[in-house]
Amino acid sequence: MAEMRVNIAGVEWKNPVTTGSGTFGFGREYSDFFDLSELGAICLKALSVKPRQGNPSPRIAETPKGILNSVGLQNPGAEAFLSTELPWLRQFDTKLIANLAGSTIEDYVQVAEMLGDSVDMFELNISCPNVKEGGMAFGTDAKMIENVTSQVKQVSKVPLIVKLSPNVTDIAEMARAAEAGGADAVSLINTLFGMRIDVKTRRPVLRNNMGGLSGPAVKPVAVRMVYQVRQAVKIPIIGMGGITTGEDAVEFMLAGANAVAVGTAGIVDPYAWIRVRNGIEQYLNENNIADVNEIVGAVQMND
Amino acid sequence: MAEMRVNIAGVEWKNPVTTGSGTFGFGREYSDFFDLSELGAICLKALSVKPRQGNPSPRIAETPKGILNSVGLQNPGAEAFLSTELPWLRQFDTKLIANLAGSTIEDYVQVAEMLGDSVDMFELNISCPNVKEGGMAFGTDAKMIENVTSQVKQVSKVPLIVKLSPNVTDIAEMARAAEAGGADAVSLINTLFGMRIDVKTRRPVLRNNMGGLSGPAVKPVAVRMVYQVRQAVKIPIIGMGGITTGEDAVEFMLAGANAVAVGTAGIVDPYAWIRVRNGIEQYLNENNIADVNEIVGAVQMND
Amino acid sequence: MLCELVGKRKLAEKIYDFTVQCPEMAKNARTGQFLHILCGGEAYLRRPISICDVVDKRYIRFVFEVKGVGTDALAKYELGSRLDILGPLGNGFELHPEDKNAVLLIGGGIGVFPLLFLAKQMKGRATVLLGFRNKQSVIMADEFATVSRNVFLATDDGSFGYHGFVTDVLKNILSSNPVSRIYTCGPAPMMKLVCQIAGENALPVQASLEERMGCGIGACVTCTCTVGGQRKRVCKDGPVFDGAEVEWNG
Amino acid sequence: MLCELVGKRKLAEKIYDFTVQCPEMAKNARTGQFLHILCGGEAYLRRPISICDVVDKRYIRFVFEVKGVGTDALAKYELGSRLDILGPLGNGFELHPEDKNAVLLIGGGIGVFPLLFLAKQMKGRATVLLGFRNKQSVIMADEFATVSRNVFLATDDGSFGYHGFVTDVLKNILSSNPVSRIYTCGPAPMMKLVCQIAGENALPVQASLEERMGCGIGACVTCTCTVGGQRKRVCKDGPVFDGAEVEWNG
Ligand SMILES: Cc1cc2nc3c(=O)[nH]c(=O)nc-3n(C[C@H](O)[C@H](O)[C@H](O)COP(=O)(O)OP(=O)(O)OC[C@H]3O[C@@H](n4cnc5c(N)ncnc54)[C@H](O)[C@@H]3O)c2cc1C
Ligand SMILES: Cc1cc2nc3c(=O)[nH]c(=O)nc-3n(C[C@H](O)[C@H](O)[C@H](O)COP(=O)(O)OP(=O)(O)OC[C@H]3O[C@@H](n4cnc5c(N)ncnc54)[C@H](O)[C@@H]3O)c2cc1C
Ligand SMILES: Cc1cc2nc3c(=O)[nH]c(=O)nc-3n(C[C@H](O)[C@H](O)[C@H](O)COP(=O)(O)O)c2cc1C
Ligand SMILES: Cc1cc2nc3c(=O)[nH]c(=O)nc-3n(C[C@H](O)[C@H](O)[C@H](O)COP(=O)(O)O)c2cc1C
Ligand code: FES
Ligand code: FES
Repeated sequence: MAEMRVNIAGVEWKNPVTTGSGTFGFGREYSDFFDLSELGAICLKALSVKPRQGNPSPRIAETPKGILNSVGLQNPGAEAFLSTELPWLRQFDTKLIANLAGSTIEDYVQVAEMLGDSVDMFELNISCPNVKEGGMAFGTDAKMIENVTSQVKQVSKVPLIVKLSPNVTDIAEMARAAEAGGADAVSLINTLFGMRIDVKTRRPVLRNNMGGLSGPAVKPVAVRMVYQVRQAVKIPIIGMGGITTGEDAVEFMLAGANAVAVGTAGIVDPYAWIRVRNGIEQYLNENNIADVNEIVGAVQMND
Repeated sequence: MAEMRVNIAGVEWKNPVTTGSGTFGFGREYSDFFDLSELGAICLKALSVKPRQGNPSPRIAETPKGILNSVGLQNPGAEAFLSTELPWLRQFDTKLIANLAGSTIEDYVQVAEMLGDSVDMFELNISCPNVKEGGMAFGTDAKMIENVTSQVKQVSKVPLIVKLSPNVTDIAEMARAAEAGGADAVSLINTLFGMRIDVKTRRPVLRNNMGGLSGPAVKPVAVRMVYQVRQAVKIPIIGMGGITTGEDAVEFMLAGANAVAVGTAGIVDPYAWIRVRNGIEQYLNENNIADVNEIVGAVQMND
Repeated sequence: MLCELVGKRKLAEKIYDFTVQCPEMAKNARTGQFLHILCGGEAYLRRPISICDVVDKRYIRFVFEVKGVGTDALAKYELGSRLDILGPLGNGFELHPEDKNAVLLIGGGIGVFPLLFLAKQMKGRATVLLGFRNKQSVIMADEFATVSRNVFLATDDGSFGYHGFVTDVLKNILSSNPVSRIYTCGPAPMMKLVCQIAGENALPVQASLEERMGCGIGACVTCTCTVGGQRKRVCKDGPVFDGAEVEWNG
Repeated sequence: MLCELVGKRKLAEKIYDFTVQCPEMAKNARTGQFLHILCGGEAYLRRPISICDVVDKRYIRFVFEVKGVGTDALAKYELGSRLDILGPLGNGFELHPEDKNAVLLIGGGIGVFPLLFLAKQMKGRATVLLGFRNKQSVIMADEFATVSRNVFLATDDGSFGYHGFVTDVLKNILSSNPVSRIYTCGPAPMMKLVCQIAGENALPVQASLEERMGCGIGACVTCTCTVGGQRKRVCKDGPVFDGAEVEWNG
């Protein structure tokens, strides 16, 4: 049996598989399908200082091998999370990652302070395309990334992951800015900004007009970005974007990801997370690889 | 019967359907499948001053509902085109668009001069991700776009379309730069930069490591960008990226495209161009729309 | 869960009636709940389809209209195929055996199908009002007749039954009969009107909502509607909600 | 073109033998050409598969190994299905009826299949050398035997026929027999060696190349190989090239 443990910025995960924030809620629903302790970590739904209602429906549209969503960070707020969700989550033997949302730097700082060390890691969500303020605007400007990262880092009691937006010209620059700001790790990709129009009604399918594209369709872009970020920074990378099988996950790890997240695939198949974890293990065993960390960044580029 | 004619920067096309440059060669192969005069325009394979060999194989990789290519602008050069391909192409009653490739501004200017007014329109390809110099580097910087556009415009004897790269933070800014440089139209999107790794060999599938993603997978990103560009500039837009059916084409036109190009779908189905043209016509007839120009930009945004 | 397709009938143009073998799900199924079906073909997401009936405690029946790529692919499955289905999902209709007066089930279009299971559970107490486009699209009326007290049909063009909307029939009934409760499923404009009429008559009403869905189990929060000022998940908190609280434009 | 699947056999683990009805294509098919098949399932692009035989001038037979998503989906088609196929495509093998001495057909793995049609066209003149992994993977040897002068088999593990590579058999033959020409299809390393040996013996050699393809008809220029210092399209300029000119690492 291959060693599946990975160390992400000092936090040991029992395997490299986590959930894409926002696709797994706070885990309750999926706990009917499998034991959440099987996951390396659970990345929770975005949390903001105050509860948020998100955008009106429809909030989801199907695209070729992908989906657009415009949920817009609906969540019960950090306080309700601490009182209602966290105690329940703590029964599982897995790491918890809180995804931090905000409209201003102060928001991010405040939610980080509210959560303190109640979870194992923070993921700074500066890449959501579905909110008017904050969100993607922060994540597409290197100076902003460095600034918000360093301010949140100052108050963070747990390792800080910065989640990068793919809607940029130069992803490596954004990763370097996060590293410079003190990020302990980066995760990528968040969703690509997209739109779908219903030709019958002549209106965008999403009530919010535009939304974030995820799922298998985006995988080649995500793998490319993970590779580019691996060349640019030293901190660990959590790779995601369309991962559906163990082989997809291996592809991301070969490109340079130290761990992977599965999101949209789980929306289609609630067992996707477990299948991916098992698939990685199977790949390692079939290829006589003793430790999953051996494949991280092990892609051999053609000259 | 609905009116299908469109006017793109003063050039009248008999219908709004053209070919994605590089997916249709110089038309010879597809002329075995249908009469090329059925197309509004034919956008030809990239042409450079000198012949180019392109990149080594494999140059194509399949991805979920898409493909990556790394052809790298293989072409016989402008001279051979003029002597060998153009006379043959002139037998068809359709407009011809030459796609101009280069590594330096001088290259672009020179190829435009060589072609003179031998074709009906030029498309300036400053967005190819598959060449080391020129290509995408030009297309991701607004100042460069404006500069190369204005210099090529000065020598252009025919209307100049500038083809935009989607690998940018702000597509509207790029379109405005093209317009400022004197572009008569813009076309978008070129391919998204991506990568696929073979987990068995641990090498990128493409011999050139990375390549351009096209096909249905990219459609939501392309539609979003066409909409954004429509809000930013006044010049006509040729929309493309994953168009496979008439309804897809209508989606792009509703978003703001005055005409559409089909590329990858034709690689899978040689009749795709004709199916798209017929599909647009069917949509117009079924919806009692007298003129295809009525749907251009006619999307009703949700408030 | 993989469920064998053991029954397949075409009821009308584009309307299919499927029966799948799934003892586990059938055992737990309640009226108003739905299945989330992987259709294949060009459809990437699952498609929600209501439970139309449970047969012999082992089979679930569902009826659907071919609308787009998903239902089109679904309609192509052959007997003996195994469908990947999640379910039963959601909160169904609440039965009120204590109701003394008439209980109205009001369905329109594809909203008719889930009401059959409900009518059956009502053991003959249901008065059913069904609206269709025209005579050709009238389906399952006989089945409803055998399990209900009364069936009223309306068609938009008057080619069968009452000429007009099912909501007109509703008003007629309310004007002359004591009614305890209303259940409704169908197009949003119809349900909105039904709920409004129910409100005017101070009658409790349960409405089964539709929204585009992702996971179907409550995790992705994409399928929300606004109920009582709160964003609720149609898949998990519904699809059946208190009709008085639904904000139809939210 | 839609072609009905009229014959389907499993020849070995993961190897399928399909026959499709397509009089038009069959009439024009030449040895060494290929079909470009829309496989469905998760496969977006078509898949190139060589013509293995033409039967009764109306049917085309092709044999393929299940490798990935495309061939996997292809193998699932049932008799009577209609496959979307482009073809016949490419330039095939050139026949040289004037050849006086032995003509060698050298195949390995899936490269064996297209050689059957070639052997048949040679009307008994062909000497066939086939390489397989092991005894279990030996297929179609009997069929080749009935249409060829001679069949030599080699397996990598010696479990059947000659123990070793088909190129060793080739060397043996060349050392004791006059040979006019060589045709080869199989894994690139094998073909490279065959072409090298042919070169050393000043023999003409035709090699059928494989490359990842898009359109299959010459337009997208994604399937190139380097032949005589030029980038050539495998689909249109090939797949058969003069083996002396192929740059195996280009
Ligand atoms: C709880 C629930 C129960 C349902 N029960 C039935 C039933 O018993 N019989 C029946 O025929 N239909 C039912 N529907 C509607 C059915 O789910 C849609 O008609 C179907 O999803 C359309 O998919 P498509 O691929 O054929 O169409 P497409 O238009 O190709 O679908 C594209 C996307 O839109 C979504 N979508 C399209 N229309 C609807 C809709 N009206 N509601 C929700 N999502 C939609 C699809 O899920 C998909 O994501 C139900 C819907 C819900 C929410
Ligand atoms: C001219 C020609 C003739 C062929 N004839 C036969 C034949 O008669 N019988 C047979 O079994 N196979 C044949 N092949 C190989 C066959 O095309 C591949 O095995 C098949 O495409 C693999 O597809 P997949 O989806 O199963 O595998 P995947 O690995 O999932 O394919 C992924 C992608 O890689 C491409 N690909 C993978 N392997 C190859 C390969 N070796 N050559 C070219 N493209 C590849 C596929 O086309 C696809 O784009 C031929 C190939 C060529 C080029
Ligand atoms: C419905 C939905 C909701 C999401 N919500 C969030 C969120 O709240 N915070 C966040 O950082 N990313 C969010 N994402 C992005 C995912 O976490 C992930 O980055 C992206 O979907 C790519 O991975 P995938 O293709 O595996 O889904 C969301 C994605 C989806 C589909
Ligand atoms: C094989 C291939 C070659 C291409 N070559 C060129 C090219 O030479 N010049 C260019 O401007 N775009 C080129 N493109 C991009 C297409 O013209 C088009 O912008 C893109 O593929 C998106 O459209 P599609 O999804 O319909 O293919 C190429 C695309 C493909 C798939
Ligand atoms: S569909 Fe995911 S929460 Fe309802
Ligand atoms: S596959 Fe398109 S040119 Fe060969």
